[in-house]
Amino acid sequence: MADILDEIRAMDLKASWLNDWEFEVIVPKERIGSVLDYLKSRTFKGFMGLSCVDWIDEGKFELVYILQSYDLSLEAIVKTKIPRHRPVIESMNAIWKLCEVYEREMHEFFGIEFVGNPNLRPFFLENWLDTPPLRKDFDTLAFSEELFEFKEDETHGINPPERIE
Amino acid sequence: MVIVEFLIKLSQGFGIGALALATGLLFGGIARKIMARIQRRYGPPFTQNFMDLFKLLSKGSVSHGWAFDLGLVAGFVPMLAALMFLPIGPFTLFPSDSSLIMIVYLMMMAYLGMAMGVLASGNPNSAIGMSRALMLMAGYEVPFAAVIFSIYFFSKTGYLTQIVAMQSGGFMNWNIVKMPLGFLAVEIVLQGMLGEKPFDQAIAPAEIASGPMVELGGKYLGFGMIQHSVALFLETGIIVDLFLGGAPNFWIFIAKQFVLYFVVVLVDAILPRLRVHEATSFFWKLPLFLGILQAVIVIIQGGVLNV
Amino acid sequence: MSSLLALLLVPVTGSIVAAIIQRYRLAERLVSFSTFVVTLLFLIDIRVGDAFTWSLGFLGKNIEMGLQITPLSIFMLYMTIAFGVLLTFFDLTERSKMKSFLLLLTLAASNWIFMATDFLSFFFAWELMGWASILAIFGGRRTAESRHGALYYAMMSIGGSYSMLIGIFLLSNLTGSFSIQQNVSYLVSIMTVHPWWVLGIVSMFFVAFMVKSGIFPFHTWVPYTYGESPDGFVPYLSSVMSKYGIYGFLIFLPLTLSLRNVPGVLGLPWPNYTLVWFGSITAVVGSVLAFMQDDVKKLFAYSSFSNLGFILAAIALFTPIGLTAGLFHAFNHLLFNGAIFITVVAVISKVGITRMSEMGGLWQKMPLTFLTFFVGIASAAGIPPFAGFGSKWMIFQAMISHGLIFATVLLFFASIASFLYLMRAFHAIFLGQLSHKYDNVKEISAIGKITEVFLIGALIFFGIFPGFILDPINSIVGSFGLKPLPTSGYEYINGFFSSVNMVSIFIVVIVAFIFGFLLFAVSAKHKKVPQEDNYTAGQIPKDWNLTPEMYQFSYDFYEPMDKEIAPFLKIKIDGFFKGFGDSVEYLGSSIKEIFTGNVQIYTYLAIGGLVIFVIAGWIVW
Amino acid sequence: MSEWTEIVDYFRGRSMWMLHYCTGCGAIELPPTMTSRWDMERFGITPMATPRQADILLITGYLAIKTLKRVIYTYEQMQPPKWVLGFGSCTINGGIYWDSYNVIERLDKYIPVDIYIAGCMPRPEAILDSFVKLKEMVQNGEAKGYEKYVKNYEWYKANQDKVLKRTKPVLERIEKVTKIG
Repeated sequence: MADILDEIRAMDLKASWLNDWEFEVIVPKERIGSVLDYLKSRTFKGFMGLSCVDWIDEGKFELVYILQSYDLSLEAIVKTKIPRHRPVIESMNAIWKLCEVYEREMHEFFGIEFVGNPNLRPFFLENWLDTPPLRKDFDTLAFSEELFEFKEDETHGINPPERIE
Repeated sequence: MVIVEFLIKLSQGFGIGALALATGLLFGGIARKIMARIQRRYGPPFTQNFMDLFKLLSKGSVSHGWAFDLGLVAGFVPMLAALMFLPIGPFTLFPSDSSLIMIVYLMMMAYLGMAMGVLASGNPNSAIGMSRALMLMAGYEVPFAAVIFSIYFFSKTGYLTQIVAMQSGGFMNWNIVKMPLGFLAVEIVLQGMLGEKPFDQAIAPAEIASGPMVELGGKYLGFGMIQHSVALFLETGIIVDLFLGGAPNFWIFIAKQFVLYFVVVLVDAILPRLRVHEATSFFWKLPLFLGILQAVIVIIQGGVLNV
Repeated sequence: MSSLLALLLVPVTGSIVAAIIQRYRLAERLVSFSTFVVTLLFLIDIRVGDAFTWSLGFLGKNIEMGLQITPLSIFMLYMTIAFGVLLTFFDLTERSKMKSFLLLLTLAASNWIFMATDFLSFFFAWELMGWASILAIFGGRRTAESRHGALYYAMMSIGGSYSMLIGIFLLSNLTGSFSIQQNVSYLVSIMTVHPWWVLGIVSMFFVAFMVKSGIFPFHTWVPYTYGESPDGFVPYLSSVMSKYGIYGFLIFLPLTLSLRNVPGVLGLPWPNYTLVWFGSITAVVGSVLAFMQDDVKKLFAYSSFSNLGFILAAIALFTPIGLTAGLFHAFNHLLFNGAIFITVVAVISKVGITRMSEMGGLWQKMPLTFLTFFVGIASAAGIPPFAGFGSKWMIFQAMISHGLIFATVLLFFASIASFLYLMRAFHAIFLGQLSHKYDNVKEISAIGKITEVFLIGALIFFGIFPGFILDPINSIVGSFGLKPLPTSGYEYINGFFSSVNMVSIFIVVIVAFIFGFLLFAVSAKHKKVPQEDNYTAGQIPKDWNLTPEMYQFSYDFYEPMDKEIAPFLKIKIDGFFKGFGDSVEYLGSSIKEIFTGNVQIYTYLAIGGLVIFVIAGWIVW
Repeated sequence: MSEWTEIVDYFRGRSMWMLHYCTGCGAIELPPTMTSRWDMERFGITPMATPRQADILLITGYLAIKTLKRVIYTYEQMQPPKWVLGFGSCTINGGIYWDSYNVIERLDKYIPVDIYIAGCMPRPEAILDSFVKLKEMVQNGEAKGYEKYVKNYEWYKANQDKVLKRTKPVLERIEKVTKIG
């Protein structure tokens, strides 16, 4: 179990245990494909998901690939950061076909461009023209007030809930 | 004279139709109440089905064209027409025409009309529902035919009035005593004819959005409800005439019908739905076996008719 | 007397004229129509008992040949010619490659069949009819397939003809005569002495009749041939020509009257019982195979021989009610099958395909055709008050009166299954969603409309007044030495167990419909919506890229039933005939090796053949 | 004629068939309402399968823009007389999704709502109470939401189009992002 981490470290990558069943690997953007390929060959065959974190102060998006090894009962969390102003990364759908769907979602909600993904059509949102909604600089309250015309005085005696900060 | 006679028959026919419809609706309401009590609910009032029908006829609806309208009118009208030939208690509107097979085929016209209407709506759910209903029909009509034919052979007549007359004179003369297996087969068949569980594949609400009725609303659904209520009266009425010796008056007739329907409701309350091919093959197994067995017994008893 | 000959000569003349002008389609069709009309006019003159004889010298023998009119033959003649008039009228605007002169030749042959008093002319006419219809099939929509269908039909027909030919020569060897009447009465006389001989000879004939009517197990050619024959010809093929076999059966079925007192099954002689089962199985096989079909012509081909099964089962009983029911159903089948096939042909000519799963919603475009089809299938399903109810109702009564419960239940199942496939065809062709590719489809021409209105009228008229058909049928029943059913007016059908008054049923249905429409009118208003405005579980059709084709469920309509009847479908009778054909081919190729091209061998063969012929001649004559 | 209307309204109130549009968590309150504990069938209210058959449209919970489109389509497929019940705070003011970019705030801007049931979640008693209230309103001829929809169709349509048919961004773009598509 420990040797997988050693092997990764030997590849000149930062890797550390989060707890006794999962570890994280931090990978530069350029090497993400080869690392995921390598992990897949090392029994991490299950692609659990792809998510994104908006580090707005750093100006970066962090893409998080979650992999699972059924043989070792381990979970690998592979993280990579891409610049926020030009979010482009290669698509992983050659490794896992399933990535196509997750990348479609990330594209829709964060505006990340996945090079090589053939299908980046809108997934959940219909007719969306604004900033991708899950970016931190997107003001959902302002959007809501503007589009749905939500006014606190237009409640017909029903008080809206206190604003949850 | 002919006109007076015609008018008398017409008013009697309206009376029979209204009575049958009312009885069918009342049975439906009672069935809902029974079902509610089995499920430990209070349940709707007995008259709920009347209110539902009234509301449906007064509610707006959509039509998909004249074939849709014509089909749905043709869906309940032949049922009412078939009703005119059924001996209800001592009363028969056309005593010389109460041929059983004719009534069965008139009922088929109602199914044909209903099918035409709902299929003209162009919804695949109704097509699926219709295909299921027809497949189920291929299942239950076969044992039903076996029983009808054994009664024909046994009674040596095809008139319902005469079949009823042959059973007069007490319980021991009823066909239920003489042909218990046939009665059992028909009671199972009744479950399928009325589309109650476990044979309610055609109108599975959560699966195919109530099947044939998917595009029906307002008066069209009301027509469907009339068809179902009259069919309920007609089918139970046929079985009462065939097996339970008819009745000396209307109220006993209804009581006998209700006994038959009560069994159906109880079975409906406790069984889940079968898959359609399972239901069809079920009818080809147990009820058909019972029906054929009954037929064989009747033929061995009755010997060969002299032609 | 001359009008009997005219029944043969008029169609032949018409056929020659039509053959000469076959280049001009409309003129050809007009000739064909007028020939049928003229034949019908000649037929009106003809009465039962008319006869005409001549003799033919052959090999030094004088063979009596003749034409005679019996009640049965006049019934069949009217059915054939009257339907032919209707069909050729409809065909005036029909565009398939059908050759009218072949149809007229078929008519001449069929007239001869029904009038023939001797087996030689019967056989000749039978062959003429067979070959003319085979050639007519060649003009199908798809050339290669129609050729295949015609060849299949030809193979089966030839098999049947050989069988019949052997039967004819065996019989004439025994009696020294070709006369049908003499031969049949001879068979009756030896019936009790050598029943197996009689059975053997008669079954030789029955094979030919079963092939022509498509009775199980000789039904396999029917769907191929009907499916590929020209659109204008297929109604005639299925409505009229399939009845010729029934005529053949009725020549020999009186034989069984002498067996009535011999113990059989349930009061029926063994041969009748067996034929009833052949009929019932045909009805079931046809119905069940029909509802798996996607090709509309094939579906109704199955339907057609399924109904022939009903007819055979009824006439095979050879009781008054059985015979009446069978002939009545033959007539009703002519009408409703004609209505169905004519509308199907009309639809095919408009949409250009025969696969039902690609049609749908055509009721909006072809309302009259839709109504005709509706009345046709209602009749086929045996729904009162349309024609078709009475005969099915009588068939069931005839069957039950003999306690044939199993066969009756099978027949009833076939009847229900017919309801299934009729609904499937009805839905797939006319109901459901209308595809945009049929936006330009129009109702058929005025001639087609007239035909359709006439058919609707006929189906309703003969449904309400069955007496008009039951009267001639009763005289046929009487001519066979059976006691006809009692008649009590044109509107009554008297069955064995009960009788029905069709007019009262009709009035009740009409009054009920008036009430229904009144209720429809006084109820709340409805709103007309287009077919796109449909329940889609909240999904918006345009966003969903929903097309009418996607929202039409008609392919594999009875898929769940496949599981139940799959074992039934595994029996391949088709395969048996294919295997038989293969072995015949093998035999043929081994015989071919004799013909090496050496002249001497041909000479020997010729001499040998002559010797065999002469010896055979001594034995026969 | 008015007596006839009263009779019709009386029976309409006694027989209301319901189509429940369950997008949100509110659907969980319906099974107890339907079944033996509270038994709504005793008021003549039965769940139905399609909008064609239904009188009541019960909207249980929040509506995203995508589902709002379906709800409007479903509502328009229903035939008059028809009534809408807004169930839970989400239909009133967005509930806990009040500042969400994709959940509408007030349902009655888009389709006429006859009765709102407040609460998150409303209990089955509240649902039954609303049914009884609706019944009274129908029998008194007060519940005329469907007529209001026809009368003010332009206003409703404008509100719907504002949400459903956006042609330009709602907010100013803060930074240029890769174009979607």
